[in-house]
Amino acid sequence: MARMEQIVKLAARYALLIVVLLWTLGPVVWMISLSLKPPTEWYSPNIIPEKPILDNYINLFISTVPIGGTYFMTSIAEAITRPFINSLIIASISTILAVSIGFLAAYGVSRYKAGGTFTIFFTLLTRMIPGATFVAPLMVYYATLRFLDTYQALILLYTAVTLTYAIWILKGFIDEIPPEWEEAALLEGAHPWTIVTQVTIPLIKGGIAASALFIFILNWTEFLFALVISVTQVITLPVQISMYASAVGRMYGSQAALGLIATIPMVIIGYVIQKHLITGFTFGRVR
Amino acid sequence: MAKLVVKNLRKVFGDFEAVKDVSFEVNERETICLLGPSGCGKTTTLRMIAGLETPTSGHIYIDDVLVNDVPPQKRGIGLVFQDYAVFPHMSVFENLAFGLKVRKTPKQEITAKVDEIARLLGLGDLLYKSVKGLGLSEIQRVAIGRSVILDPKILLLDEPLSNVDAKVRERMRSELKRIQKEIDIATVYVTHDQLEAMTLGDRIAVMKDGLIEQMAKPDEIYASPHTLFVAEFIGSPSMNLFECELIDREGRVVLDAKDFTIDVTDFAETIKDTATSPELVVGIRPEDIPLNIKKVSPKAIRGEVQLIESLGASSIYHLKVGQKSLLARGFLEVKVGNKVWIMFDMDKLHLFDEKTKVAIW
Amino acid sequence: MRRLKLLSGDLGEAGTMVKLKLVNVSKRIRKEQVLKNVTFETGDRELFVIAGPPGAGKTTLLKIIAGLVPLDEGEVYIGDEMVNYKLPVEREIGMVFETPAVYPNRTGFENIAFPLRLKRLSDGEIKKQVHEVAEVLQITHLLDRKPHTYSGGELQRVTLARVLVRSPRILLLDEPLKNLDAKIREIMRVELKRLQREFGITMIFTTHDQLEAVAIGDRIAVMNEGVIVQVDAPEKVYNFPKTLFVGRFVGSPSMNLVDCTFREADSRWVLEAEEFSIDVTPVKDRIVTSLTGPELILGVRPQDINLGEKPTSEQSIEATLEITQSLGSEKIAELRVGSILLRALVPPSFAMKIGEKAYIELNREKLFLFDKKTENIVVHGLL
Amino acid sequence: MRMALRKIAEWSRSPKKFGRLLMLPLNIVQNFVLIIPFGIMIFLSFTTWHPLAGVEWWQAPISGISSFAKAFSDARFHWALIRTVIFVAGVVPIEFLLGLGITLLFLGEFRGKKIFTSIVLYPMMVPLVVVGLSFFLMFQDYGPVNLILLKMIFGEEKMISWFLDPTLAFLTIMLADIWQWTPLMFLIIYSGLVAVPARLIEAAKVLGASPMQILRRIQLPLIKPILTIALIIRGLEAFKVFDTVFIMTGAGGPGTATETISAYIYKLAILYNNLSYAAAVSLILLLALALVTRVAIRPIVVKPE
Repeated sequence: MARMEQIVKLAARYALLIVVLLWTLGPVVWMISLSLKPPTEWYSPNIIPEKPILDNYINLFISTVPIGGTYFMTSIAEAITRPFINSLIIASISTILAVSIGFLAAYGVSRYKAGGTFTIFFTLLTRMIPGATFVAPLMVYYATLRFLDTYQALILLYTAVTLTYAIWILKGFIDEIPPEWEEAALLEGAHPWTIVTQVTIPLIKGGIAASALFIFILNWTEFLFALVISVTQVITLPVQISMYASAVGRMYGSQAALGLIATIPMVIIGYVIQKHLITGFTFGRVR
Repeated sequence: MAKLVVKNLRKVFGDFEAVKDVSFEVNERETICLLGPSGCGKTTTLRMIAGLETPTSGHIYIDDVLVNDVPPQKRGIGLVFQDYAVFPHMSVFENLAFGLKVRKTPKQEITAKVDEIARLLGLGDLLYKSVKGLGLSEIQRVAIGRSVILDPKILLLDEPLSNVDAKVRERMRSELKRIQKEIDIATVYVTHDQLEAMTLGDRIAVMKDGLIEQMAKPDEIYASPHTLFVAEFIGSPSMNLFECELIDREGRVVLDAKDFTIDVTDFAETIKDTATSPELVVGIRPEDIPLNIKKVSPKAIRGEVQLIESLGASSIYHLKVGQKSLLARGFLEVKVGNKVWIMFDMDKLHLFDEKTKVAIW
Repeated sequence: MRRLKLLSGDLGEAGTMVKLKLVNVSKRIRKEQVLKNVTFETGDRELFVIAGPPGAGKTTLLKIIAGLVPLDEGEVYIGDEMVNYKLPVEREIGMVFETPAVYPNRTGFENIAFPLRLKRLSDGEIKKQVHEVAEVLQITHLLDRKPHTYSGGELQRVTLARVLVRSPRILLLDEPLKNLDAKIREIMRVELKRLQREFGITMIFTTHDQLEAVAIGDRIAVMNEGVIVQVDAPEKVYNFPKTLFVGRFVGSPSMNLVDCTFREADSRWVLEAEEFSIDVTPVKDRIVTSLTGPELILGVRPQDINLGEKPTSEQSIEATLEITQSLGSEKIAELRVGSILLRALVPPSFAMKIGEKAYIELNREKLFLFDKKTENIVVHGLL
Repeated sequence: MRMALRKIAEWSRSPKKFGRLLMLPLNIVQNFVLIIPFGIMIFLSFTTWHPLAGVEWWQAPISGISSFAKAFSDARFHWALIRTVIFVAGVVPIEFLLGLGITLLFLGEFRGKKIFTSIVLYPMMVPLVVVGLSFFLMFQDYGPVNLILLKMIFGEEKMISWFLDPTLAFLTIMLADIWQWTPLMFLIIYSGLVAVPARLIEAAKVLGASPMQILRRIQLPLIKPILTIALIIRGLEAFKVFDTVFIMTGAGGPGTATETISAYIYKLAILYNNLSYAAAVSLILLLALALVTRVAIRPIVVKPE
């Protein structure tokens, strides 16, 4: 009797799990399916392509080839290579900057109670408010500085915006180091800076890596600012995707292929730092 | 028949044998202390009795019923955790009432029972306070009350005083003893502090490496430890232990500890009968070493005071006898560096077989 | 000999006196007065214990001495020199924290070598000094291992080695034994005292455990709520507590305290407690001189209560035996006299049954009287 | 150079000064990248400047509060605001409940738990634009939702043009958000529950509580602070919604049916070049959110126990 009940329970659990699974993977499966289909199959409900092709992927790398063959030519700007490299450069440099500056500030806040309430409130605020509210003044400001459509524009902006995450995630890690470990070194004659490099950083290497990867994800996927600031020279991957999506005509295959390519690195990084994801998304307040 | 019977209990975690073979009984109204250093298997044993771990083999009977397959909540046990595990988001009342509430007991009955328990434990005035603001001693009472309110057949306590500092511990130990008298049910008490075990237990089971080394009344365990480990573990400061050799010398039988010898001719027969080899360990408690400034007997041995730990009423003297360090407890007007004379009284001496680690005298 | 060499090698001024003096040190942290006019002076090469319950301000006091926390008022002297404005490192103080300052990502060797590396000593010199100190502390076998493999006692030794390798003038230890098992604690406290003697160093040691304090301290400062209540040798603190707090804090089991009134009855002067009274006519004058009111507290150590099955004198007090606890070498008997609960220390041979009547004889020579209002001592001994 | 470094090293030995030094880079970046634009925002909002006006922006004449007055009577702005609030109010509770449901499914041990967990977390790691793109593809006229799902339910080839219907278009955007962020809720609730000390759960078990009772009476109340924070943060985050709107409905279509506040400000600034008005609207929004943040900040800054 009890056994029967257990089997029913187990079956129910797996049935529900499968529903969750379908819901989660549905959109991805369809993207994969589309990306492998020739245009003739784009309107078919089949998930497995009849004649799978890789053209959708290959076309992404050819700038002038009309996508979709017989279909209507669109205003697709260039091959994916440039945006990919742009994204890589911008995301990497701003990640390094944000983590370095953020670490120093986090250390200051954690150990020296530095940076008063305004700094803390302000960093929180930059995280809370919609980026859109900064679009208008930023346009004006960057235009004046002749920064529009440059690397430094996005790098500076991303650094400033993700600093908040860096500070709060890293502060969590620093707070876990007993202050006595640093005080001991202070008594032994170490300069505060020596303590930072010799004691603190080696102890939270893992935390620094995790926060860097998390911030890299944020930078890699940022869309709004990139859309506003990059015009032709520093188009990032998300902007490229939006161009495909809003292109006139139907290019489902290439759209899907592009989406998948942009996703893969994120998913890999995401699983690497899986246990730190909550810390990142909730501000280091929930672990 | 006994309230709780544990028979040949064994527990293996992976390739670690936490509990090897433990058997004991707890009688009605009796408190048993499981005593041992961390890692000896005492907590695992307790958790198996509670039903939180499944024994690898062996049997547990409560009121003569085999409970191996009975889930914890149906075993009729009350469990008090190391740091009490009171529910921090509830008031004292809610904590006490929790067990009754989840059993869907009628409201009036809950109130009546909680009131009774609260009165018994002196928690009456605190009923509607959050447990967060309470002192440790009150939290301890809440944790006990929460279990006792369900009328358990056996109360299990897992190192309840281990995280408390010395002065408070002394007070809470007394209080526990008082509560124990008040509620009067069979109890298994786990601790690593020999003093706690001595004061609270009706009987003590000293555990080491998953086995019970000795189980007896506190006085008995103190006066005649069965093994070397028990001798060393019980008592503070620890018993002095020296390796020595049983040899015949000029017609006398003596224990030769290199730096001094003890004449045991009169008891030689008994010792020789039980010892497996002449390699022995001689033990003597610090308070059983009489100290003298003068040589009062030809048998007296000379030592030098190296360190004095004053404990208020008495002191611990760290003596150097030849190459050996030795502790004596008593009261004597001496200073570090002074010479003193000590004696060994055969009645107070303990002898252990070095190989088997078992007491032979 | 070897140990002394290790010392004199580095500590150039080993010959000079190293005393620590605090004058009126006060400190507030967030509106709370953590330290109030702390004043004391240690002897040269003394093991000075600061004992007090958790929250008494011991850790803050040590950190102020070390220079890790700035003080609000007062002066800190090392030798004759005022060090208020000196950086921690310039004070040449070593400190062992409650949380051992041993880095989990470095081996024992690297941990001990850390302060030497800061001094930019040569590798050979570092190796020599680390091994020397490791030998003294018997931790040579731990040098190549990482801290997570150490037991509590081993961790403590490595921490000590790291501090001692710098040959500090003064060593501060903040509850170093708190997190150790009872048995290891006993061994370590003796070890610490031995090290202090052998290194000839001024050592300041904090603890919440009075037993630890009296066991190893040359002198003890008893501290409560940011105030040093009494500074004395262990026997003095035990035998002549200056306040109720010290009386209660020192000694195990704790002193029994009984509320009583001092008054005249039938031309005799008596201390009247709820269920009994004590004739104190002979010492009346001593009591009167230092009194603020008739309300007193009588303090009796459990060691100073003798029990008999029959009354031995008119002064015997009738009591009921409630509980006995065995400590091995002795027993604690809890006795009830009316609503008063008294604890007595009796020999292990004590065989009275629970519920029986017992007759208490107080050792008058060892009684204490405290003023209830000021909590100061009035009289030691009522003979 | 060496001398200068040494000087700085000496100077910074004092804790206060060293602390200030640590904050310096942060302050520079914040001032340069955020504070200055913030000042520009305030300035612009009091002008009526247009990029083609022929004067530089800093020479623009101050025109008082006309932009703010306009915002108070701008129905499109009000609707964008209301729409965004509806979006938040719809999406966050659903994500919470679904997250809780999935958590219940994952309590206890079962075969393949690790793999299932990893798969469930997948949507969080997908870039927002790609989420928009994939939902855009799913809800095409000949997309799988029409061709597979609805066919299964209605048994006929019912063709719904999702992005042409104002309500349905809005729903698809909400769905995308729910798809992406339910896993985060699950992760937070699940880790919260797992972090509840085992001894508390064991204690409740020994006292006779069933797993459901333990969840309801012990675990959930204990993680309440964590849940509060999660809800606040998710709410503020959902309020920003832009990427999916931009990709799926071209930043607000059909008409302005899916125009969120972010999309509206974006259009004002970039498409309509109405920078002064955009700045004014931004400022109003910013002040409102700063107020909310001040209130919401408390449980976040005070670390939960």
